[in-house]
Amino acid sequence: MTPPIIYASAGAAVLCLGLFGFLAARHVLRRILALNVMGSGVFMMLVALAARTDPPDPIPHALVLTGIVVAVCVTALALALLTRMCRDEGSALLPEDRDIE
Amino acid sequence: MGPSEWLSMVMVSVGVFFFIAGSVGLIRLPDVLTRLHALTKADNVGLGFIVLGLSLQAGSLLELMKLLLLWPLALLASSCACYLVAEATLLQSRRGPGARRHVR
Amino acid sequence: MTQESWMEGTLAAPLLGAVLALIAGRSAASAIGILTALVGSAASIGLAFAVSRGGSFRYAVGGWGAPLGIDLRVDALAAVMLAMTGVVGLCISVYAVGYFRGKEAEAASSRTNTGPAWLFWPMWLMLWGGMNALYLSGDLFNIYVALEVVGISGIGLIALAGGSAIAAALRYLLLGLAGSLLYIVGVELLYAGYATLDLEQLRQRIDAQPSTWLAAALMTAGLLAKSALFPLHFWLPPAHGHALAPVSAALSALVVKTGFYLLVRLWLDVFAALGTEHVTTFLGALGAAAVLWGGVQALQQERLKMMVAYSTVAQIGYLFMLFPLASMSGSLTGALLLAVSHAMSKAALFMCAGSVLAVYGHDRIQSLQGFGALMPMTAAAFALSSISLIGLPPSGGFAGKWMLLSAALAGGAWWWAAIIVLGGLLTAAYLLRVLAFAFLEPVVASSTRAPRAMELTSLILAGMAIAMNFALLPLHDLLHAGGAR
Amino acid sequence: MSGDTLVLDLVLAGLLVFLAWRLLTLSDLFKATVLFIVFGVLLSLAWVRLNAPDVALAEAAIGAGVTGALVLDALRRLDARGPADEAQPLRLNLPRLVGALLVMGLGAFLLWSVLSLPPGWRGLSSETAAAMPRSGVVNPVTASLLNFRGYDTLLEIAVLMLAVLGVWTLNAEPMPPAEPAGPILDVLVKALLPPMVVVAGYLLWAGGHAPGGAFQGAAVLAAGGILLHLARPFNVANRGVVRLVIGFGFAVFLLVGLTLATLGGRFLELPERHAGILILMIETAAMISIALTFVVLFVGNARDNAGRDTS
Repeated sequence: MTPPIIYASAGAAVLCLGLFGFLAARHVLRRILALNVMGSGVFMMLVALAARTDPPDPIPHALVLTGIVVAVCVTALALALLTRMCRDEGSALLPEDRDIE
Repeated sequence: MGPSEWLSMVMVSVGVFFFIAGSVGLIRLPDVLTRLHALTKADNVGLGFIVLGLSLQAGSLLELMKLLLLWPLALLASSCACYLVAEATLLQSRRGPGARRHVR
Repeated sequence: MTQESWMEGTLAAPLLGAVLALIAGRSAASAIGILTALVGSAASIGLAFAVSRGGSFRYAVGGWGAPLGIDLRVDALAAVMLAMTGVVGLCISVYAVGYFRGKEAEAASSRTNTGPAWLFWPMWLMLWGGMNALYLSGDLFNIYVALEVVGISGIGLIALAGGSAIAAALRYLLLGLAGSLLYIVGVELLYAGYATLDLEQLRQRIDAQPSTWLAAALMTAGLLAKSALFPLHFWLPPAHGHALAPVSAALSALVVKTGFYLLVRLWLDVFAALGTEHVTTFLGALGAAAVLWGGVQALQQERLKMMVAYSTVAQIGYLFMLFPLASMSGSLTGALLLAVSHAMSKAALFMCAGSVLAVYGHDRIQSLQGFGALMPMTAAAFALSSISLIGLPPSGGFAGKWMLLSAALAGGAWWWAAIIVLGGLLTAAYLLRVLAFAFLEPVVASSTRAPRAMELTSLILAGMAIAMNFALLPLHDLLHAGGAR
Repeated sequence: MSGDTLVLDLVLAGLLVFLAWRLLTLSDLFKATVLFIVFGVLLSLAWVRLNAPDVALAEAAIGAGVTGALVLDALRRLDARGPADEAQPLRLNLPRLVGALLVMGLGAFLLWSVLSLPPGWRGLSSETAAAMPRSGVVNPVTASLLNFRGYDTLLEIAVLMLAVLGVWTLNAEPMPPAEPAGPILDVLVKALLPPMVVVAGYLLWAGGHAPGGAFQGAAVLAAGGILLHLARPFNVANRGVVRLVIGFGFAVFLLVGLTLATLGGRFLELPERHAGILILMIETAAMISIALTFVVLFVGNARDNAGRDTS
């Protein structure tokens, strides 16, 4: 058990939790959180991979930095869409989820 | 270990004690205001001790100054945050219970 | 001009135009947009000629070269997609000028809840730039970033319409983001296995390990969601159907091709050594299901734009028929010809729908009786693009389907051929239904007129879709010269 | 690796998985959001443990900080309108069960492929080390971001610009500014803003040889801007100056790349002698644009205040 293995395994678990959360949740905000969690899992696996050499491989670090910035952009846009939808239609669920239950 | 390292260990341990006390308070105390009290009082004292303890081990003047800068900044931020959280709690309690709704 | 400078122009023109349009703001955005569209499409056509003369080439951005840096690769496949984007993009830009002029007059008279219309220009040019970057890229992670540029600008463009487009954009965003993350997991597994992100190096190093298969599966799932192949198509009709007309045209004609293009790159090139027969059959089967399902759904739509959007679901399915037939000669030419003529005719159809909407204020098919008499140019454009979509001769759609059909029959795969024919019949059914209404009496009157620029560009595009019939041989030559593989 | 740090790693990794699980299953979305921010902070500790200090800085500032602020702000506005919570999130039913089984299969497969990685994997570390002397900087991550893979970063800045355009599209109507907060925040702003600007400048400059860079600096600068907005609300409408600053970083980056291409090199090919100064120039322009971008992403949302839901 070395740190890269530990964090890569945790990353895989976090990724799967996020993916399941995205598939199962209905509130759009929770889906956005779930996708962010899933992204964190992906990045954990990638950085853990880079840590297998010493000094670490910098390319995955650069990729993850890019990924983090892209993720925050997408999240900001998603939240703006969500609040606008909620303002216009009074619900934070996508139309197909609203009448279930 | 020399005396300064012993002193440093003691100070850090005291700091950790205060942090633990603050965390216990956060979990055990009944409402927001008392929890805030536990967090800001105990944790700030704890952080002070830890910074003092670590500054005894600082390798250079620059490192020492960085460490000593930490405490006032954290104090400033946590006191302001404490004030804001307390104010928000007060406003919400005036608005009455059930301000947060469970609607879908 | 060298091949390299044509490529640099193709890559940089839309990006530069986008940021200039953003800085210039409302007053100059559309002028910058048109100028950029002219330069960008000229560069991409120039690039296609350069590739047909000089063959394919690689370009090391930043001068480092793979695997450390990012390599672009320009071959015939990329050149065709770039030229398609250039030509259709130019027409969409011209159409948009007329469209937003009408829109602004409308917004001035009534307070509507839509965004500032000029934001269309920076977002559209950035979308164009993102697509060009994607087609040029030879690097897995760079493709991801380009996909995000395309996705986010597409979402912003959909949101311009306001109203029910917001929920559609949100659904598209969530699904697109999940798709990108799955794609990244795949990229990561490949990097872990082969220590490179470059497509060409990956193709040489690839071997059939379980983690490679997992990577391939995850990337494919992500890209299928993005390219809206059945059964992951459900986000497409609301998103494309509710967007503003030029946006719908850009998304339906151009953006859906990006996922298809990447899957072709991956499965017919990078992963070819894995022994991919089952996968290509599976992709073809999904395509066949999309052709039938999209066609049946399109038949049942009451709104013109929704019908055209469902037609996109079906037409994407046709493109995926390429995968099981890829080993037959001529199938790639056929699928590309189909992709290009679909881009032209689908853009024209959405433009027609936009013109109809501008004149009638709605797009319910039942109440559009006799629009052919009122707007003959639009009706002609609709008819011409229908001919190409259905696949009647002479048209680009006909030539493309013919190539695919003969590839299927040559390989003895009569069931693929049957789907191609059946899908054509379905297409004919839903398009002719609208055309029948167009020429019925009595004519439903309307006092407004569509701007001439809008009607004319849709007619030009539809005409080009027909003319693509004669592009078969040049395209074939280009694919040979430029070594698509 | 000694035993005590192994325990630390195990605890940290376990906590991350636990937090991810809790934040997805808590019925109160506010608590879930707070856990999400805690998750981000712990994640940046994990990056430190994995020898990735650049990523740790970015995660703390952007992943936990900016994203957390955005989500909390969105939650506040959803709450004012009603539907913010889910009574029973992720309760298992048949489709969800099938999904869970599929995802677990994927997880097992991923775990297996992690564990079966061959030892002695080097990635691109030797290629990077060989190229470092020609990159113009000493920090290999900065070299990757702005030189080896600078083209990725150019497109990434385009994504940032597009997010601003999207937010402007969505908040098309003019909004009343938020009510100003109490005097305490004012004091905080006066005390913190100058050191924040200094820290941002330091991070930018340090990026060449130590962890840091344009994105981390921009996040600190943006945090200052958001703090200022909370104390003294202001609007960032899409006026000419704002648009110029937003587009500035991308324009400088692109024009540098194109100029180098016309001077005989390739697109974005930084000549070895001037690479350092060019990178600093690009990063400075990018930092200013990115900082304002983050502020607009937050403020563009925050203008839409509780006062509106009477309409």
